[in-house]
Amino acid sequence: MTDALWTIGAGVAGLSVIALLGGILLQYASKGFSVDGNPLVNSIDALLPQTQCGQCGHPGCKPYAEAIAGGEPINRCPPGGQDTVDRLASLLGVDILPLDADDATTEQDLVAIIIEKDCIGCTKCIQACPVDAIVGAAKLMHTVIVDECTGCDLCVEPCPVDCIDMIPRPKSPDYWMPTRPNIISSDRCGQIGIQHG
Amino acid sequence: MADYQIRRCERQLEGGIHPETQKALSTTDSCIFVGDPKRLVFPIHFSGGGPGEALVAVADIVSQGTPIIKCQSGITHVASRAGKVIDIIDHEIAHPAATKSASIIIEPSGLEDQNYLDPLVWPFDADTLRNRAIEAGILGLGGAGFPSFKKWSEGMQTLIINGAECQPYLTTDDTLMRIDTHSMIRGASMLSQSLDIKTIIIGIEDNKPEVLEAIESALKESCSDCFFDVVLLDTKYPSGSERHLVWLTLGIEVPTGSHAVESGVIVHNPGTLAALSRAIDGKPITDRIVTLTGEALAAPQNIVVPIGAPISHLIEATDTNPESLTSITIGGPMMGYSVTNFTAGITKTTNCLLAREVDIPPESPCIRCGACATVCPVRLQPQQMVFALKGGSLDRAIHEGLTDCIECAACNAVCPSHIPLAEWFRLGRFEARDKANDQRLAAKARERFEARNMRLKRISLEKEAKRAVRQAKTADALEKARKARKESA
Amino acid sequence: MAALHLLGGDQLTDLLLIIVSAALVNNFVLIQFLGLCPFMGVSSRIDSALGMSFATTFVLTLSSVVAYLLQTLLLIPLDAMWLRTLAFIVAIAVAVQFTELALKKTSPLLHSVLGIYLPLITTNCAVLGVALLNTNRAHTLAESAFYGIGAALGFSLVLILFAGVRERLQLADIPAPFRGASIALITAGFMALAFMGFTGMIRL
Amino acid sequence: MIKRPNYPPMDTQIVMCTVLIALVPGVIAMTLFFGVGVLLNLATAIPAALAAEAICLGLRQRPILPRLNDLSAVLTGALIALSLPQAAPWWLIILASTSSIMLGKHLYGGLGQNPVNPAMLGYALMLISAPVTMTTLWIDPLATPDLSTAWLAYLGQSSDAVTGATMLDLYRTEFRALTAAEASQNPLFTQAHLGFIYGYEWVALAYLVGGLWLIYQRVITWHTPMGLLVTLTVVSAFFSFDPDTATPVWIHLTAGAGIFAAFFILTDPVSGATSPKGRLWFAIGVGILTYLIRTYGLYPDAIAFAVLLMNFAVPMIDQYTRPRIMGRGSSIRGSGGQS
Repeated sequence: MTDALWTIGAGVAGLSVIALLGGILLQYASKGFSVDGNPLVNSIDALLPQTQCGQCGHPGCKPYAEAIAGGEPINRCPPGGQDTVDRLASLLGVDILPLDADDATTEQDLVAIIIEKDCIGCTKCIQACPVDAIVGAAKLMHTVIVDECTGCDLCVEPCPVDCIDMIPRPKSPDYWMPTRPNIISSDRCGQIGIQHG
Repeated sequence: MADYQIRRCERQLEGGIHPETQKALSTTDSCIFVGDPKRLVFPIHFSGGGPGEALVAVADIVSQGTPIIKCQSGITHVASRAGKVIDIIDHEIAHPAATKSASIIIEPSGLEDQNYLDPLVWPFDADTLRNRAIEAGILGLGGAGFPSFKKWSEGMQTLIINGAECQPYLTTDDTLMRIDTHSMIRGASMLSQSLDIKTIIIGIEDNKPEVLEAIESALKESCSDCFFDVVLLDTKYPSGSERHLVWLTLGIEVPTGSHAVESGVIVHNPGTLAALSRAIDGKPITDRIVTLTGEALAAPQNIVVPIGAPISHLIEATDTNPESLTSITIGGPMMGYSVTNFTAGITKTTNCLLAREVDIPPESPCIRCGACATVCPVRLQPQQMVFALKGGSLDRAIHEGLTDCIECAACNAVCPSHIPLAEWFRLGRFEARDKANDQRLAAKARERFEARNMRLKRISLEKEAKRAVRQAKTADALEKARKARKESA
Repeated sequence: MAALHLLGGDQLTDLLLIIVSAALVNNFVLIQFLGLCPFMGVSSRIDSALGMSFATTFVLTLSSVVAYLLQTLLLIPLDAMWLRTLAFIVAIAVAVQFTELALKKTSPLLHSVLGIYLPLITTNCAVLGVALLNTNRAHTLAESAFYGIGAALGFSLVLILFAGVRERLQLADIPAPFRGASIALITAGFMALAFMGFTGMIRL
Repeated sequence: MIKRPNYPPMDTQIVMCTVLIALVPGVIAMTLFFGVGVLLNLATAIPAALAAEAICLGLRQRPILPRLNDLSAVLTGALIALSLPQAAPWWLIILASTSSIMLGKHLYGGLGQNPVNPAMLGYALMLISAPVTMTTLWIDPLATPDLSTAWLAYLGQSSDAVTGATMLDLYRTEFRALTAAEASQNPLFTQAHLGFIYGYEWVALAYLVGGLWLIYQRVITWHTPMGLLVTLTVVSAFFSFDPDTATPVWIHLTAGAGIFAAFFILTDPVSGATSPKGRLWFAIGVGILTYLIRTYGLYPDAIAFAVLLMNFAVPMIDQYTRPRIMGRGSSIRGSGGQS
């Protein structure tokens, strides 16, 4: 009987000692290693397309980066496309999720253009633009600086006269891309958009 | 007599290949002028020097030398013959993009109607020369078409004349250096003197003894103040690549991502310097030497043709029926591209039309034999890069050094699996360029977004402060009013 | 390994042999099949594999020493060896928690990359396995530490090599049904096959 | 005078064909010393490899003929046939050959995609699965079997009179207890063969000739064979200060698969390192591991395991042995991350 008590006592005591020591150590460690802010946010932000479109439900890319760092799903960025999801998954070491978007057309690179003859100069689009890419003053015609436009289409909704269109981003007249060399038959066909052949 | 020396290059090209040169095919002692074609085609955006705009309208009458296209870089292209602008339409172009592009079509009238610039009189400064190069449309005539004046910055030490012409079949520079030696030397001397360059290096491969002779005799007659260093290179492809020529002749490795100019070296094609010499006399580039070669042509040779002449016109000049050919390679067998529509006009960068039947065996999988790495003159690992590109990872290919590739296609020539490595790398480099551009735009957008947020925050704070002041004032006034009311009561 | 005896004292030789044995001959992952979860989970990128290696090495060495100390200083005097497993798990958990805190401070990216696998080191059977094997084999303090280091080196070696292979496999034209985890498991099997070449090298 | 090619031959098929031709002297020497079993091995393994290749290609709906024509499967079959014991039964050869092609090669996507050497994978699989068959059925060069004995062995009824362990195995087991002088009394040493001590050396010499011809033809570079042979020599010489217990350097080089592997196995470009420096490191690694496993391990010849182990290290070797790119200060290291 005493043996059993002794054993139990020893066990309780032993574990208590271990727990106490461990607790003290971790208490000091958590103080010594406390972190301010989350540097991870910048790494995530660097992978986002910076359209600032708000389709993820956050007002801009940086806030979404903060949300991802806080554990939000990585597939909420339609302009970035599946590619961005893959990169985020790779960076964060999480599973790749399918893109959470309505249609596939979101990946197209668009810019806003103001039909200048219809513009009434209400400045509503200027206030909506997250990157200050629309210039103009009240009662005067507005114009989109194409190079700065991210194609977020946040300016389309506020326009009272529907004079803003989204068009494919204009390319330099001497832009060209070499054709893809033929690839011998491969199981990667789907992956790179080449037909079996 | 100019001060000069002739020496053999002491350095050996690492990598590289010895393809069968086939230069004898088109080598001739003289260079014939062919008759004017029925029409001339000038692509507005693809003539070299960046996207441009037309300076003429349909039905305008132009003289030989009238500016017709002004490019973004400033370079002006002129009409190579007098005639009438008959159309400005989308036309086939001689370009690897293989698309149609807006072009000016001129119908030559056959008149000797010239509209040249005033000759420059020595001494002139570098700026005068730069303006002249812009007006005369001087581009790198070797194939890249880089606006020459952009290389002429201050503080350059050496001018290298790139007469290596290492690509098989090509004899354009060979011909030019033999028949137009004096212009080339004069252009180089003028350029060097206006930029205060003391040394001019002429790099030629040792398979051009006639050129060496011509240069030596021209140098003996020349009265240039510059020192000419004629360097004989081993015949090996690609010794004529700009960075390799700089290394072979000077021992300078041009750092990744920069140009020879940033290392104090200007490299020019002999044709460019000869054209510069004529531009100083007032004549803009209207013609160029083109090598017409290949086993499929009846009479391979070098000819002088007006810029804009259709490819079919050149083929006819070699007694060959254009319809007997299915495609023609522009720019030599290694780095050239194939064109199937012969109505496209030649541009200033068209140095060679090559017609030959090549039977490329079907591609088989890469076995990582490393033959490509052995011949790669920049010591890349092409087998790894193509593995990454085919596997869909541009990032990995860039990490392996994709952007350092000079697209010399030596790897293509030795690949036992017949993989078009250089095509993959070209595509990859273009994609890398687009990606870098996207990243630049994204960075800019991020900056503007953050700036806007800061501004909005500041404005709202200011408003807040103002409101607080206003509220305090109102409260004050109310208090006073209340007090006043009390007192009055 | 007669040659090794010439290189140093017997004591040192034994310690070296322990390392080689734990790292190669009886590799924890490929021969004893311990710690497979992080081996499959964190091997898709070399940099995260490197991070995991460092973290595991640290935890393994620390926990095998702590486990030894717990055993000799606490469990044996208290005659509570039956508490061994429980006590070791607590000790390992503390070591892991400590590593996690330290890592979060020093390399937040790595901390996030290792993600769930970092706390999982707690339940990494290799860690507990080392601690338990140490007591089973009645290792001394130095032997325990070296056994831990050897196990960690072996784990790191195969993890990093495997990550390199997997990075290459991501680009390879693998038949669709075998992509991803299946080819990784098959390759791990072949790797274990290759490590069987070390069989019988050291009999400890 | 044979024209020396400027570059490697211009076709995968020609590369493979050249390697096959280079194997011929070795095959002849082996047939002379080890009997027609060698030819039976080849005659079984090569068709089996081709059949496996065709089946895999068919299952993956790929063009079959072009891939069979490139002779890569023939080469894999030949290499595995020459690695197996000469008195191996037919089922072993077929298993080894098909598993090489199917598991070693097509599981990873076929030619050019496999991370490990298919022939060595097949060999190692057989060694683990059928250790007795794989270690005892080697022909004793002093008792070269005739056709009927070889045929019986092929059918699975090998005769103890002609088979036994290899020279390397003898050194690991029987000779360990003997002094060097006692070991040299073994009939293998006393009964000289055409001036050489025993048959293995003739075979090694024949492979050496074939291998040197491959270097001359620029199908392989000198780095790999040199790396392996020099490492093996240096390491075994360093540890042979006690001749009574150590296996002599000469035996290490010639008795096992040393020369054969140096020129024909390690030089497999697909699974080996890809830069010259990387090839050197790869071969040095194989050399060291071979010595360690031969000396301290359980298996008599360690080349297969050493090659497989180093195959797994190849991606890392590749990443740290890139040549310095022209115009860059230092060579690129690491993999550059994912995706």
